[in-house]
Amino acid sequence: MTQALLEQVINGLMMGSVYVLVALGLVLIYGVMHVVNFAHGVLFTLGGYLGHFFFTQWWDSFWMATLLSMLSVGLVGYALERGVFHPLHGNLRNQVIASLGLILAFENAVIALWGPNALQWKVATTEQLVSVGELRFSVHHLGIIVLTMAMITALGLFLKHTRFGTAIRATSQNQEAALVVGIPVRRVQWSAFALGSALAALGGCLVGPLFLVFPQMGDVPLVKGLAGILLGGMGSVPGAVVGGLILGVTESVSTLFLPTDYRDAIAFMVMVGILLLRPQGLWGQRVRGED
Amino acid sequence: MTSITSLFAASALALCAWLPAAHAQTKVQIGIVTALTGPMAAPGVFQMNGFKLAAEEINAAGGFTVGGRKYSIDLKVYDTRANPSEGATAMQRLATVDKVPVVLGELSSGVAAAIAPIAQDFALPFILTVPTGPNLTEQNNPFLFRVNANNHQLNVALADFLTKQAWSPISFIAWNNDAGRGGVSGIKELLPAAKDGYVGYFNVGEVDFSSHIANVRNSKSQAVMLFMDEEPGSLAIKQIRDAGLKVHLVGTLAMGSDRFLKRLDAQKLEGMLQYNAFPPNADVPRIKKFSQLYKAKFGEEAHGFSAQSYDGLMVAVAAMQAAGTVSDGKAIRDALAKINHTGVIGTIKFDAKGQANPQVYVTQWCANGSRRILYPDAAKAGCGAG
Amino acid sequence: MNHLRIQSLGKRYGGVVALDGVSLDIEGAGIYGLIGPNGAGKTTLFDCLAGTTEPDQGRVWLNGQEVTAWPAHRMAHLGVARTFQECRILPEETCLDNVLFAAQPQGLLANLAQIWTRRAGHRLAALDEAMRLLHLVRLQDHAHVPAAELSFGQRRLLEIVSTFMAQPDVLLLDEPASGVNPSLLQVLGDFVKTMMAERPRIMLLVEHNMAFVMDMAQDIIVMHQGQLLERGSPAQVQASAKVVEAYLG
Amino acid sequence: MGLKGLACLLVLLVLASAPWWAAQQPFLLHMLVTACVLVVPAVGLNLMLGHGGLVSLGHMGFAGIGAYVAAVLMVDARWSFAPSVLAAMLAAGAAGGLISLLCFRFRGHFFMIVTLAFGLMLHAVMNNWDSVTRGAAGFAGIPRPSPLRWGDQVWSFGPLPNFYALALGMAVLAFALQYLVVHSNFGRSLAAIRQDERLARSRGVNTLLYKTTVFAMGTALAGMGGVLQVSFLRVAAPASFTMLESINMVLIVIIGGAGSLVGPALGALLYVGLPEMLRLSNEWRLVIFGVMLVLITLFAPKGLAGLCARAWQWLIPRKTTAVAKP
Repeated sequence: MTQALLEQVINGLMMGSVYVLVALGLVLIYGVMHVVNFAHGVLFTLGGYLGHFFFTQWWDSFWMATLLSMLSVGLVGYALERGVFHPLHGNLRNQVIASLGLILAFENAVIALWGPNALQWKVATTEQLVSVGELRFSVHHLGIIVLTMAMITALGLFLKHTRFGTAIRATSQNQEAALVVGIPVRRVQWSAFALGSALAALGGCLVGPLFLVFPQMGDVPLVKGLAGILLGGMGSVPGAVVGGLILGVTESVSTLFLPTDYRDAIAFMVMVGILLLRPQGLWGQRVRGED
Repeated sequence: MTSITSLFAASALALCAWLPAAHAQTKVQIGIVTALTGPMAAPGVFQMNGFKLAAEEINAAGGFTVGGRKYSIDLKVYDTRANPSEGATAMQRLATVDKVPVVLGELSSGVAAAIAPIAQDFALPFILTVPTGPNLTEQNNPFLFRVNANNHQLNVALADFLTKQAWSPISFIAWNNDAGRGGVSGIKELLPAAKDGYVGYFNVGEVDFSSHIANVRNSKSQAVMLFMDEEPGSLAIKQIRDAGLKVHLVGTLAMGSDRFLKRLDAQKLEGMLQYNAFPPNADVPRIKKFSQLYKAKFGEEAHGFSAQSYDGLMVAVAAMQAAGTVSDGKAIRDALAKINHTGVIGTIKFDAKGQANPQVYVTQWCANGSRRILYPDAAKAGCGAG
Repeated sequence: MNHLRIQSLGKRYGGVVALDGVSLDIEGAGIYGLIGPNGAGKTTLFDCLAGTTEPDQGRVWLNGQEVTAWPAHRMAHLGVARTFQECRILPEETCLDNVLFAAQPQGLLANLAQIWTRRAGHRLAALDEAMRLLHLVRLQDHAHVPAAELSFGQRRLLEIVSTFMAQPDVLLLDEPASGVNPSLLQVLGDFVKTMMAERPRIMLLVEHNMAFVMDMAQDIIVMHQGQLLERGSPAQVQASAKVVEAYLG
Repeated sequence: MGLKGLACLLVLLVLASAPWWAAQQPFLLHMLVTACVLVVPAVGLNLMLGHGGLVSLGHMGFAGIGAYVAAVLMVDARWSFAPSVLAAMLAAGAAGGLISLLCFRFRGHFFMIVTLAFGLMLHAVMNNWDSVTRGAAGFAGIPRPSPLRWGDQVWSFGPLPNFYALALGMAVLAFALQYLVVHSNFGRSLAAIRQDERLARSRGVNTLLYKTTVFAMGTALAGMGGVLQVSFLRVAAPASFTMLESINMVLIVIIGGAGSLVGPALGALLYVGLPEMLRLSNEWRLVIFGVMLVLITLFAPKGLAGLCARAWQWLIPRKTTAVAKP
């Protein structure tokens, strides 16, 4: 039993890491723009497909392909911010509806371009195995956890110790005040959107080789990422990390005790329950502008 | 009454045959409903391949003869996206706009259940070639036929084989859809001797099986049954093998093909069992012939869904020939009810409920990446035959 | 009647004390000016009285009935109407509909029944009064124009007219004069005086425009840092050293 | 009756006579029934989203409640159609009301995400509760409403034109309800909540109660749509009540014109008709719908209905223009 528990925790950390990458992007964007980008999942998918495309067509290097994919999806994010989300700012309802439109458009464009079948993305690290006692994990599997942790640390340092990071934090705390002290709020907004989108693409590229690249690959991470930021408290970066990891771990540990066909339903029930008791989430504070 | 109709039909046919004498061949549209997009798009391709192959074969041979007249086949295909409402719309269109004499296909049982009543409304025979939900043929619908084995038939065969292995406990990882859920409950019921292992369901789009695998390990199971399609199947097996789990693997017909092998490698698959409606390499002439045709056309190994669908279209054509009509749905239905057709997957003969009873095989992967047939005993054959 | 009593009302937001034990006794109809520097707690006091926020401590009575921490809609039913500092109207509705809406009964069951009965008697009865009030503020020509098309000053007038339309016993006006040009301000002042003459009631007026508030109010209440600083006639307050210090310091 | 009323009556007459003028095109009739099946829940969502400003991303989950309640009642308990519809609407509405009470604890985005979560939960129950819902393979064998008898006249709902009459009737009922609600005190309060919730509260509207009520109304209509759908398809399948279907509902309402009385009809007709007109593959058609949704939020927030109204104004300028006298 203890071994099963350990194994489930490691499994949970891995999926949790993917949720965290999605949740971080969502939270960055939410912080500076007060938009929940429901189209974040399709950016994750797009990232996976572009990574696969660059890998098979241009460079036979996972890292180059991933970087290129992050760059391209970052650009897509920039375009979406300028073209769709900024023009709709202040109108929460329309922003959400536009993001639903983007889901339909992107997901189906991906199917139209690459076909409905899953693509395989063969990378050496998925074949190398590491043994931990009786348990075995692929290097890629553990690599996702390590890389996500590294990304979180890097992002944390960036937000805390660079001028631009400070600008992002200031903008999420109080936009008017940030404007008053001369922070280029518009630039902060579009670059945070691009950065968040690139993180989603990173998620897609990390998961793609381990699992498959397929049109709906972003759906589950999106829903879980949303749950993660709700749980952690909207707008809180550490909250998104903790929320995503807690979600991943409880999800896999819960399979030890609970029927799996209701797994998502139970996860959401728990989330709603926690939020009813603590509406600001586990970590965050009540945010303004949500009335 | 029937005689008058048939007389009328015959004279009309004769008239038709006589009038455009210049055209030796007329096209008959056959309705196809399948999923080209949506969550069932991948298996939909295999289904379509079977229909295409059958249609081309018939057309290449100059069409088929009904009432002394040659007809070629034109497939009228509609995408149902695994959505019941789209399925109903497609069927309605086939029945009233395209006015086809017979409709074939579909993948998901829920969609098929929405199509079948419309078939009955318009007295239009509807032949299923993939959906496995047993209740489909329990609705007293005289116009519904099923070429493929349903969940119950598959389960009975598999349980028969598994009882002899006496593995216990047995765990399950299954797609949370009609095929997966039906498979788990069916096998559990038919294998009362095996102790309960772990049962894990996953939804479409879920790709991480690690938590299921940890539970299987924890349950000390001797065997794991994987009720899922090719794509998740390859992920599940890779993850199970990577995790170093020492269990017997039992899969579905989607996991017994060379294409599947390409996704993984022989070492990971070795020893794995799967039930199969169609062992593509079996030493049976009709199967060999089909496999060669398929490989020549699509460049890969034949798939069970293709074989079933190929047979479905062939049965439909045979029924039209037997009924002597390419337009009268009722007559074609009556012919279908009586048909006895030897197809690729075996003898196709529908029972009173419209269900055929094709042979179900159990095959196993060998170390060199070929397969052998283990069940039924009569068809037992060594590596390379499965 | 016409008796509003507030006892040691307190409210904090995080670490900021917005109201620090305010006690007030307002008896008798009339216009009461509520002034004080920014952050004195005037709007918070309004919010607590109108039920928009719950006070942390203290109690409130209206005409002898305790109404502490009642939600906004119940306060409205009791006859407390307010305007907002940021000016709130229904932008998509016409001016007339804005005013009529304020007179509409809001009981859920009655309104659900009205879906079927479609009785419009109440609305028709209010129509003349609504048009009369719009005339008084010279918005009659805009009666059928969506409120979003009005200028800011006109919106203010519309908001205040709507508030009167509800026939409240207690009126809370939050900075009605801000953003209103002098000629409209004149209209506004006349309108309020007319309405108060027609039916005396309690009106609390938060205002930074000193000339306006001193002209309108008979009694001035000064707040500072969440507390009551001074109360008296306009002349008394203007002469108070404490008040001058609070504004300057 | 104004010009608009006359136009509505005309359209209704044209639609009602469809079985005659489309007698040779039963497929057209089928598409019209499909549109009716979509329009009923869309009207419900329009009440919530268009009139009340509540974006629910789990609407079809409630349609599923109605569908399965009716399926169980009609098949297992052998109830007839009409009481089953009532029970289904009651169940869906009650579930909607109760669930919305939980959802209203959250604001803005939180609210939408929680409605999405409840939509997913409801779908999981439909898919997994095998003993009652027959699980993922679908609940087959749902009967059409039993025939009406009038002396020795029998009116069966089997033939498409007759079922179309029922579907159109239900759609008209939904629109009538929407009309009544919007042109009532309740509707005016609802509009006030959409435009400024704080103001509505200070005018005496118990906004929580009103929002819960409109959520219950909307979900009850969704339930009615669910029953209509399953008695049309003669099967209830979880695949009809997924998150994607809920998103499609939002799409229909927004493209048609949120908050417009005829918006849902325009949206549903376009949704059903466009693929027939364009003859594109499914993906490109959905790409077009997605892009349309974005464009409409950006440039025509009132949707097709708003565009039509503008065209109407351009053709027939109103006598009393909105311009004030100097």
